[in-house]
Amino acid sequence: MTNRYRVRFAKGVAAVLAAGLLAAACGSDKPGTPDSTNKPTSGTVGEKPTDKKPQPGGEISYGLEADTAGGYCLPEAQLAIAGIQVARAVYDTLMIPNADGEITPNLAKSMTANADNTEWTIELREGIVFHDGTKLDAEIVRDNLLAYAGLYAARSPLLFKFVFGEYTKGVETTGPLTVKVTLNKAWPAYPWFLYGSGRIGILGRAQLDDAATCNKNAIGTGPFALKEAVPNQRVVVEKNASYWQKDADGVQLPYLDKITFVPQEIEADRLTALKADDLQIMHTSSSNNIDDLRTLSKDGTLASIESNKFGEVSYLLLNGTKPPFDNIKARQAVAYAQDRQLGNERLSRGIAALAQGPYAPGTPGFLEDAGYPEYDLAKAKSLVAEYKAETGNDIEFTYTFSSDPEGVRTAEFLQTLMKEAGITVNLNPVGDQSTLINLAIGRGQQAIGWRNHPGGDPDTNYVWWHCDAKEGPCDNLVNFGGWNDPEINALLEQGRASADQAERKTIYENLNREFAKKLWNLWSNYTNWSIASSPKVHGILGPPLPDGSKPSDGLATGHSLLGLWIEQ
Amino acid sequence: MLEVKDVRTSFKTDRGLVKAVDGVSFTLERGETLGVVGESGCGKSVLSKTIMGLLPSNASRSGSIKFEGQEIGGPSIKHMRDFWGTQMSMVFQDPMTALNPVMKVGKQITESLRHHLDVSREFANETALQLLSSVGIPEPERRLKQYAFEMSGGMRQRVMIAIALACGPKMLFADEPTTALDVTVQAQILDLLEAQQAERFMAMILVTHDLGVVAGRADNIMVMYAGQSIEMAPTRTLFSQMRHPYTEALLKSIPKLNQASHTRLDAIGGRPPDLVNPPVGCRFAPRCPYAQAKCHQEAPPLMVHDTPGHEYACWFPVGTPQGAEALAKNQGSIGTAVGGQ
Amino acid sequence: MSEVAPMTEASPEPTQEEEEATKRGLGIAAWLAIGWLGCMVFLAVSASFLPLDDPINGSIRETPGVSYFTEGHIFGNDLLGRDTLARVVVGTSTSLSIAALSIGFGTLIGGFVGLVAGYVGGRIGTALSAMFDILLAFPPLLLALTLVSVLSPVTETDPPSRIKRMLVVALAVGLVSIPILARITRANALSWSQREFVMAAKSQGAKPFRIMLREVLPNVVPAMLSVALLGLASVIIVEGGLALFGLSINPPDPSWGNMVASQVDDLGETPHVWIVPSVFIFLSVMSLNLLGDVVRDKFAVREAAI
Amino acid sequence: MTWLLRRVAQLVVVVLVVTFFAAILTSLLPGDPVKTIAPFATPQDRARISEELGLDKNVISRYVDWAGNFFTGDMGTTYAGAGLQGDSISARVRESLPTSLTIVFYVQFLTLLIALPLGVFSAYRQGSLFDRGGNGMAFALVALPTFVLAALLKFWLGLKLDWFPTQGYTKIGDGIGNHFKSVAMPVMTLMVGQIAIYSRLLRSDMISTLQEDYILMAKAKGIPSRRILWRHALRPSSLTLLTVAGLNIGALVSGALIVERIFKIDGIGGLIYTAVGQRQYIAIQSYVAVIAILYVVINFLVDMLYSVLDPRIRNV
Repeated sequence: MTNRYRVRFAKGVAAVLAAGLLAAACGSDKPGTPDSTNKPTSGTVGEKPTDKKPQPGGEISYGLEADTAGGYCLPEAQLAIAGIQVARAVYDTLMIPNADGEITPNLAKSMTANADNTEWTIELREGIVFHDGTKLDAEIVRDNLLAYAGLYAARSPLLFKFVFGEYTKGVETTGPLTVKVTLNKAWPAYPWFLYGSGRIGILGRAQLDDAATCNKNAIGTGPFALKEAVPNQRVVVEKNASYWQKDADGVQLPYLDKITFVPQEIEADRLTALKADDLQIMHTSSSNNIDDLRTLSKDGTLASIESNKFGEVSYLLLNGTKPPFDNIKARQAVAYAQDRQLGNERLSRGIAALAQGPYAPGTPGFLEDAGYPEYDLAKAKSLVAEYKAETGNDIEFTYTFSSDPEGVRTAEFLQTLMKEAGITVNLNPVGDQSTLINLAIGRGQQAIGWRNHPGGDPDTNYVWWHCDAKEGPCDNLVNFGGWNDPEINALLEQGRASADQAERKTIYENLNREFAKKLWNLWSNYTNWSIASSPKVHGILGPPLPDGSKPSDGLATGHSLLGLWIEQ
Repeated sequence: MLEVKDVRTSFKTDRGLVKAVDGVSFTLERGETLGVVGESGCGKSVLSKTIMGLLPSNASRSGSIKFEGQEIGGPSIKHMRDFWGTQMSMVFQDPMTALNPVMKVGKQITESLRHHLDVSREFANETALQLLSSVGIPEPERRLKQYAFEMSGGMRQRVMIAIALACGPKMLFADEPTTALDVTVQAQILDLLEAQQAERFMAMILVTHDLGVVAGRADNIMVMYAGQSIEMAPTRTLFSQMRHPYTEALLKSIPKLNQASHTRLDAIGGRPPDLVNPPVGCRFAPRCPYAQAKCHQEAPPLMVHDTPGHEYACWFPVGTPQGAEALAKNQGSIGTAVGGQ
Repeated sequence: MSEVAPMTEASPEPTQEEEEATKRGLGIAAWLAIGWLGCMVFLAVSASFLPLDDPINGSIRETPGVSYFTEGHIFGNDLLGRDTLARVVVGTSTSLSIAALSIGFGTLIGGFVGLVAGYVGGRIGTALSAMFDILLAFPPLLLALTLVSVLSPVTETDPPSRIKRMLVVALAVGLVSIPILARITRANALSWSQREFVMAAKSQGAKPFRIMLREVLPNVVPAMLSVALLGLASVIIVEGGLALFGLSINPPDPSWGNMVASQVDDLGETPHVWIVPSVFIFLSVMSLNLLGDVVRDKFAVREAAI
Repeated sequence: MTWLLRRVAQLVVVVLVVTFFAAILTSLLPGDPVKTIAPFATPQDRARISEELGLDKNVISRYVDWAGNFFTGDMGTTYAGAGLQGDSISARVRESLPTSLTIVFYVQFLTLLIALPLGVFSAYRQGSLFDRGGNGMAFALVALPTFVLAALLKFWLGLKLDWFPTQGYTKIGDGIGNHFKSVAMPVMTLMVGQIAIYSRLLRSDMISTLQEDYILMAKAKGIPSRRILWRHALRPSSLTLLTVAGLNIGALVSGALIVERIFKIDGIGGLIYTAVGQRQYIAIQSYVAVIAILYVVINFLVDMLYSVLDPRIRNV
């Protein structure tokens, strides 16, 4: 589809029931899975170390899963993973996560808080220039941060206003390279938000102040500069020769001269293009592709790395404000009727990792077992009966999903499974993502296939679930389920306010368990991401971060393009 | 010059073999005109196409056709192609359909000149001009650049004659050349053909369903019925002593000039026989007012009778005592004799 | 070189025998086509009575995705364990219904308007044919796309029923076919309206409507039929195309297009699931085209009328 | 001159009616376009966007605004979000239309190149093995769904044999070799069915032409078969083909969506599809107008060609 109008937070793909750690343990030997060693993964696998020295120069074509409509004016842009990957070429963020799940300074030299985490001082690196030659200084960073908070006149951010607006009291410069952010409340995880899944890039002045063409006139400090963007066709970026980072040997980064990003929505076709060397690198989260890639990378035809670390979770997003899902019995019935293992075998070639909660491996709060209901048809049936006794109605709901083949299969599978438990599902396919998202925003749905919550710090999910209203339906526009759960609200607030990592871990584990009890969302699986490439391409995860730590090996928010190089 | 002996032409169709021409023989000398007469479907047009070698692929032909002593119409189309236009050519029935509607008439004349005689464009144009004026077309220069649809019917037929004459053929087939024309111009065209034939000393076969057309113009007339020649005689003889009942019927039914073309000959009851399974005996017998039992059993041979050059195939010829007797007998009891098919 | 009619002379009318002969000789291919389409219509009509597996709710617990000629699944089953045969048979009824409805609709409207435009002629005729031209200038894809979206909007709680959705798709596609059918009918009606027998009927004072229906229409029918057959063929293909964009009938109901579309993301995964309906599409389209051709040949329909 | 004026008037009328129809149709599209454009906008933002897009006005005045801009040469921009300027519509058309037209041109040109001799020869040898085989093949090819063919080509020629790139379009200016390689598979996919249709159309018209007396007449003049076929028979037989080819251009330009999508080509069909999905009203109008203009112009050219091919039409 050419009209994927993606929002930045979710690819609303309905990979809801596709999952299964246990499935693979039971051995999946269905046709199409040639190799029974293709087990589901947890964490990151497949990066092959190379002893070759990086060769600067050359260009590659990078296959993306979607086009980004609306361009790259980051405060307002609607970026999914494909857009984020491009944004990471053009912009740098102030902070960046490392492989240990810590947030480290990037454009910032350091970021420090006062004792109660309400004042943050950001010290910037010296000598960094934007693509247009202007300097990165405290003033432009201040204006960027104000813009993201919705406090800068030239920009009108939409979603980020929810994230920052309420907390940001003021941003001021305290030196040529020093910015001080004052918050209304304590916010220990604030540095994570200055990474924002790679979306909080720092824009140059000319772009930031440009009211009309901010989306086209991309100016960042990133390793590549935007040369050309043709909707649905390609985004071409070229090496920023005066980039501020060098590798360990003192060679100027990035290595590549040019990257052409090519959106190819059809998963199988993207892999075909890679095999034909029409692309040299691509990302994918399709189980079929990943399964094929495991085989292909084993025999050396292609290289691939794969990860669900810090990943997103796919789930069934229920509307908790209206029947049947305002009743916990209905939510439980559906949860128990979901044979997730079977779904994994049938729809994901048995390679997906079943989710227990919203937090993917690597994220604090992640639990191997959060108490999420296991498949139990008898229990599901009795819950259906209880619901009927209580309300006089059978459980019936409409499931809305995007009408791509994968979405359709998942929906049909859900329908069949629910029928076994006596639950009626009406299928409502929608042609494009925007309709899906609009439904969710208006809370018009009963159930939607959804994918969200890429990891890093668990506090980043506050915006999706927290309600300010003490009772009644949630007043938070982007809590699409509309539920207002005091326990969850309280845990979110505690988690945000706490600076003690051990304490936070406990809080978020509790939150995880709370979700498994309340079943506001019915978790499916952690999203596997794979970066597949020609064997000639190396350096996918990138060089060490500026502070010397290893770069993050999560792929859900893209990867660094700094270290990418191709044998010539 | 043209010697046709026992020519048979048949077409393979879904229904079986259609014997369109079934054993026709005649000779024709240079400067002579042979009129071939018969009603629609009798095989007269096929005969001329057979001689020309213009049969479709589902047709087969036997017998001998000699042109200037040489056997023609062999298997090679290339061989015939050299004959067409230069040795023999044809004037078709309907000048509207036989002229290419999207090609200028000049081009249609010069094309065969250039192909056969390998002359220069200028010379071909010059010749075309002369041809057009010789067939009586005024303002030939303007006409050369016109299309067929821009001309009147008579004019078109003149153009076609010019095309046929372009390469100086020794023999001309005129296949119902006036049927599609207004009555007023029919005579003009026939006169033109006659004049050209005389001037160029060509042999001409004039095919028509109208005995009146050939009356004053042909040297000999051949009457065809159901693929066979049933009576042939010098024109004068035929009109004065016709012997075949069919010829008689034809003459009686000469279309009045105000009749539309292709009107069935009302005077002859019934339909022409099916050429896939022609009746045994005389083919005209089922429609013949003279027919007797013998006619339905035994086919009369085509033989010279009475005067030299007059041959006909009939057991009870018109104008003979046998004929008169047979007719009288039939008029008494029509039903019994007409048993056929 | 050119084939001349079997009769030797340019006889003014074919004899009765000849006409019968022309009608008789359909040829093996045409009979095969009629046979295939007959089977399809039979399947479509009797889909709900045939002893087939459940086409919607498969046996997800049994081995899914098995290939052809497996016990109990002659055409295999899909990833959800649904029997391909059952789905393709029910899909036949859906796809053929959509095709028949849309072309029926197109023929009815296009045929009527074309007939009027061709028979009445004059200003009305010109105005009407200008209208077809304008409709033809409208991108058909956009028309179908928008119509399906407009007539079958996404509502949260009440997805359209199978029948409604089928009607919507048929209407959208049918609308696209109107100008084409109208043009052909008009051109044929125009030429028949100038024949002697119509003039004769006119001169005898018959009412225009009556002449149109009794004199002109019967002669235009072969042309319409021929085009309608070709139209059916193209609707079957168009339905497949719409399905690729999620615009055919809603899942889980099968149609040929839906079945193909369901595997289009990975053709190698369970190839029988898309190959079987593709073969059905292929053979049906071929048969319809062939018959359309036969009708055209038999009735000597003027193709230049398009 | 009046004739030309009439043509231009006709063009204007067709474009106006078609785009007005498009305006009404798109205004019926369900869903709030503002929500589609800016899902998280506040009510004030919404009101502003609505005003900028003219959504607060009725269809007619919105249409009048658009038409005024369009006919003064301003196609406007797509809508990118709150206050942001989207892509220039005319730039998108400039990018996509030549691509579509180039491909359609190749398809039509090559199709005719193959279909003409095929049609002529199978009519000439009507009933022969060649004719019957070709006819059967034609039926098979027409019935082959595009996506199946595209997928097969992509797999064999793109991946296995690696002759052509599996996706993307290279402009002719960016390397002729790469250009032809990039269009090879899309063009082949679109051609296959067309060849069958065209050659069969030509064949049947040619067969009836070959039964004409003037063909026999040309033969009787001793003109060689080849010349008869190409010079005498082809021209009067090609009118139907021409009509269909003309109509087809319009359909191909906007309708090659599946092929565009599979081979990742930025054509006008994809533009329209995207614009409908994103509720880009102004863009839809302009694209429809462009296609309508194209359609009218092509049909005008076809009419001109008619009179070149058939002198009888010239005088009517």
